[in-house]
Amino acid sequence: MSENVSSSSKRTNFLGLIKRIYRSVIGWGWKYSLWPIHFVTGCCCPEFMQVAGPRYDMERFGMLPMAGARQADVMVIIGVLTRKMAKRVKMLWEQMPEPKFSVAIGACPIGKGPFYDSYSVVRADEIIPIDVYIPGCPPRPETMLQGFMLLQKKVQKKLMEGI
Amino acid sequence: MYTLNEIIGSLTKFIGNLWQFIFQMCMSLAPVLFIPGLTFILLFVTVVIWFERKYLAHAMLRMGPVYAGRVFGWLQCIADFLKILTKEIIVPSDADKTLYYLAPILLPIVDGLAIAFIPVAPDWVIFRGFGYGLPLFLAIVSLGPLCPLIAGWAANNKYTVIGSLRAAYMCIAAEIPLLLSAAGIAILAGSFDLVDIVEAQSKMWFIIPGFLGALVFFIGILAEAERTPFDISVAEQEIVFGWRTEYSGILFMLTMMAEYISLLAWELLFITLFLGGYKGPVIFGSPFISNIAWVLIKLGILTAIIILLRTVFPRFRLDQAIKIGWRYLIPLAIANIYIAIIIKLFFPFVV
Amino acid sequence: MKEEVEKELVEAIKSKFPDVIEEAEVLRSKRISVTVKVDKILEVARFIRDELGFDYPISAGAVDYIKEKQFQVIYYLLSSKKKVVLMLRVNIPRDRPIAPSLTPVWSAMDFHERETWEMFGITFKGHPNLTRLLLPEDWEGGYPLRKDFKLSSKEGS
Amino acid sequence: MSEEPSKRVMRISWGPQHPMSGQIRILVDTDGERVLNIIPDLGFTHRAIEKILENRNVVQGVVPVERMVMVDTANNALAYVRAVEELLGIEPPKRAQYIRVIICEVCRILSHLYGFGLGAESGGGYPAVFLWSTADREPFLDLMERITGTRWSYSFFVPGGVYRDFPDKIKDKFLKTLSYFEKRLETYRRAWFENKIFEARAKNVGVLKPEDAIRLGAAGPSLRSSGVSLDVRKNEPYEAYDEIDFKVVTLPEGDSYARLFARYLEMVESVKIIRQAIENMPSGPYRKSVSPFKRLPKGEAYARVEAARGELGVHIISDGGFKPYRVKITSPTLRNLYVLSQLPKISDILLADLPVIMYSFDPWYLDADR
Repeated sequence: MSENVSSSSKRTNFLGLIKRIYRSVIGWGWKYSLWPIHFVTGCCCPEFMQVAGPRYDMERFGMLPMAGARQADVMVIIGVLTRKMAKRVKMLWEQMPEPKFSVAIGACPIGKGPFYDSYSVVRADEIIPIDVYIPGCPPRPETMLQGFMLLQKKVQKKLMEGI
Repeated sequence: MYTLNEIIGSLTKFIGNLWQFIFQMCMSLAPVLFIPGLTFILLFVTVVIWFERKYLAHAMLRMGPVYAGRVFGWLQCIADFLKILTKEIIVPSDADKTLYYLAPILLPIVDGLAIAFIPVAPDWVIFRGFGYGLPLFLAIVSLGPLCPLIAGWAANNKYTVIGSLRAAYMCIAAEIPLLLSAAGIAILAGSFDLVDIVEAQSKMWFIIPGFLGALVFFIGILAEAERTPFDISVAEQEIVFGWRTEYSGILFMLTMMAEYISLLAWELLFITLFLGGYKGPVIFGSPFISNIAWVLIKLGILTAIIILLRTVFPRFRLDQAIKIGWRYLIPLAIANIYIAIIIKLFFPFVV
Repeated sequence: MKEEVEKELVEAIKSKFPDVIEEAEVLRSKRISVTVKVDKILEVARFIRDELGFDYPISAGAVDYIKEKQFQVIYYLLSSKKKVVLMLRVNIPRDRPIAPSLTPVWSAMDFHERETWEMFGITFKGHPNLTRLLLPEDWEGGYPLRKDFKLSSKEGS
Repeated sequence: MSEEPSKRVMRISWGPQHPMSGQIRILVDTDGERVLNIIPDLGFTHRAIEKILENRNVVQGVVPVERMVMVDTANNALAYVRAVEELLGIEPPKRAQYIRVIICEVCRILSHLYGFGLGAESGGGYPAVFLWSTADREPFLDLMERITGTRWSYSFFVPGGVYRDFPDKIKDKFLKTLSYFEKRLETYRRAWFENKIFEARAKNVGVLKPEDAIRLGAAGPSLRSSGVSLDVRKNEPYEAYDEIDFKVVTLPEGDSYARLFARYLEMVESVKIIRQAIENMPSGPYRKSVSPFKRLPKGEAYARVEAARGELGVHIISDGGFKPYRVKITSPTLRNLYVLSQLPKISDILLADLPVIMYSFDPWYLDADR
């Protein structure tokens, strides 16, 4: 009886080990291959461009902006999100294949920022679930890079645990 | 009555024969599995994508991938591969499902099959094609541009349709000069067999008598393999990803791989036709290894040049590219044929 | 003395349309303001474009004078030769906000009149395509730039 | 928006998610590769800045106005601040005017770098130039950070002057950066404007004749590259521009190449302006204090400024309260987008040309949407 239990637990352990190895490998791959969608919603885009540019270079982390929604993994909401744009953001979010993650950059998608009393601005988390918030108006490039590193950690952890 | 000895003897003979058979089988499979075959293709794709990203990044004063794999981001492609394997595949609801799946699977297979005709060493060819390696290669590779057309139509998206139509225009404009300049080489070598063509270049590489043909062929390669400045069918700034727009997950990866596999196939043909194929002085001891090494060296240099072009050239417009194809490349290729005939008739000592 | 060109322009308008012009003045150097009656605005606009050379349309907007119960539509025009800005104003009653469109005169007023229409609810008669420009397609909140439109609370919803 | 015109015509929705669209949706009617009609669908970044400005006092108002164009914040803020100053009847001190000129011209360089970088990216996918242009913005951003405290949104201009003094210590660094930048400009010309493929793609594409440019109301470099010399800095000199020697860039061609090249030439002029402003900057006070808790006098003021994308106007109407009664912003991009929408009617456009033409106008949709 006790032997049976131990052997079955061994087997599950072995399976579990393989599963763990598989998941950690996949998680590692995801960590270094987060492709943000090539999509700009608002006015933080020049700073985002500087992050993609030579001094800060987002591609060091394997982040390569993708032209289409079908190939992207990360929805990056860059700057103010208006009602009209929010519809499109939701549409694109639904077009992206699973698993997918999202980042909100700037004060406006987090809490409407300087347009707090505008009738046409909405918060990002009213539209799609947000994984990482990066505050600032616009955020400094270092802040953005730290946000992306946080996202990397979160993605790796999520995939290690299994989605 | 057989004695035990005889039985054992015949058995050993049989086993020996079997072993030899298996060994030969393995040896004949080796090209498929290793050098111009699967392993080589996959390695080429991984290395070239990594190299291209790194090279482009440095041209833009950036670093490119750094952190995946610690040193120069050399594991970047593996990470991308692992990620894209686990991505969801989305098929648009209005798409023609069979064709939608078929096109990206067919495309790398077609280009991969064509590589089978390329000799990497005098007797190291997967399939010699009954002495008609060159026309067979061209015939099989010409199936390739059909796939974008299928894919673009099947995905049922306006951008994919535009992209696939552009791909079709481009391949017509590029393939005729390619065929013509290859014909010039066949005349020079007096054979359609790729091994014979390589052997005919022992005195002189065909790039010297067939310089015009080489130029046309090189530009044709850029157009066929959708490289800058002719990457019109996947022009990101105009039509998102062209005919690839709707593909996600592993299907997208297959289309990306297919681009590089077709580049590899055309480059190998270019090396075989113009750059003396596996010919070269023996440098690594055994002639076999040095043959393969020469192919790899030539391939590396050619690939580096093609990637370099991407950093210095913007993209042509469709009508300009087609104009180049019809107005300049085809006359040049025809001139090349005449030059080849003249050389064959009056200067036979050259080849 | 410094504003000779501007004064000349104002005089030209005034003498041409003595009974149509409600008000015409030089605000400061390079700024003229002309207020016109609604029904003759097209004629005045053609005169301003052809005779006075205000050929460069800058923009159009409106102001909601809720106490006076009227809208003031303002067209911003520039003379590319004389480099003077003219503000062509027209007052229309708030309860019947209809004004003739100036797109036949300056076709570039297209977008600006569309914007004014959706922001104030001023209908421009004769406009080729009076549809939404900036607001969402399914907007049903009224006319945002009118003074009786209140912005949401300070907290942000 | 409206239904598809006919079977032969394909209507493509371009944006708001498209690698080259930005925050706009453009409906393009195409017959094969030929563009028949361009219908811009704006408003994806409409934040109601004009309405918000009615709810802010004049010092707070600078913040939303700056967010209209993030790469060109100083010129936007300047237009608003100048309108307020005209309303209050104050003139900033001479030193403040010079500081304003310097910061505005740096912003013009930042913006034009963006504009012609994107033009390079759109003119056949040449990302190298685009990324070089982001790299060359960094030294200027560092200088701006040293002067104003932030990289992009300075909120540095206040009614009555500037917020802080210009640190004289960094004059040398400024001049060094300028000479470095002049070298880089030479590189851009050789790498990009003399590139044969780019010339083939952008020359004679989307030609805008001078009379059309005036009639349709093109703004800024897009207007001046059609041969029309309209520049607020010259026609109606504000701040210290009347004491500075510079020339208005005009090009006769009016095609996409000229529009992008005009931006390049304006950067060359901007470098000269900054040099002169730094050398001639007088000493003295940099701000006249203006209380934000003061009623605005009743009246109106319409201030015009030559922003990077063209003439930008802010018309403030006050009824004597703390806050402006109505603020009307006349933005250049909205006018340029109208020109873009009318362009298929006056010249032949192919679908592949559309990104080049769009980005030759250097549109900033947040500016058009407000």
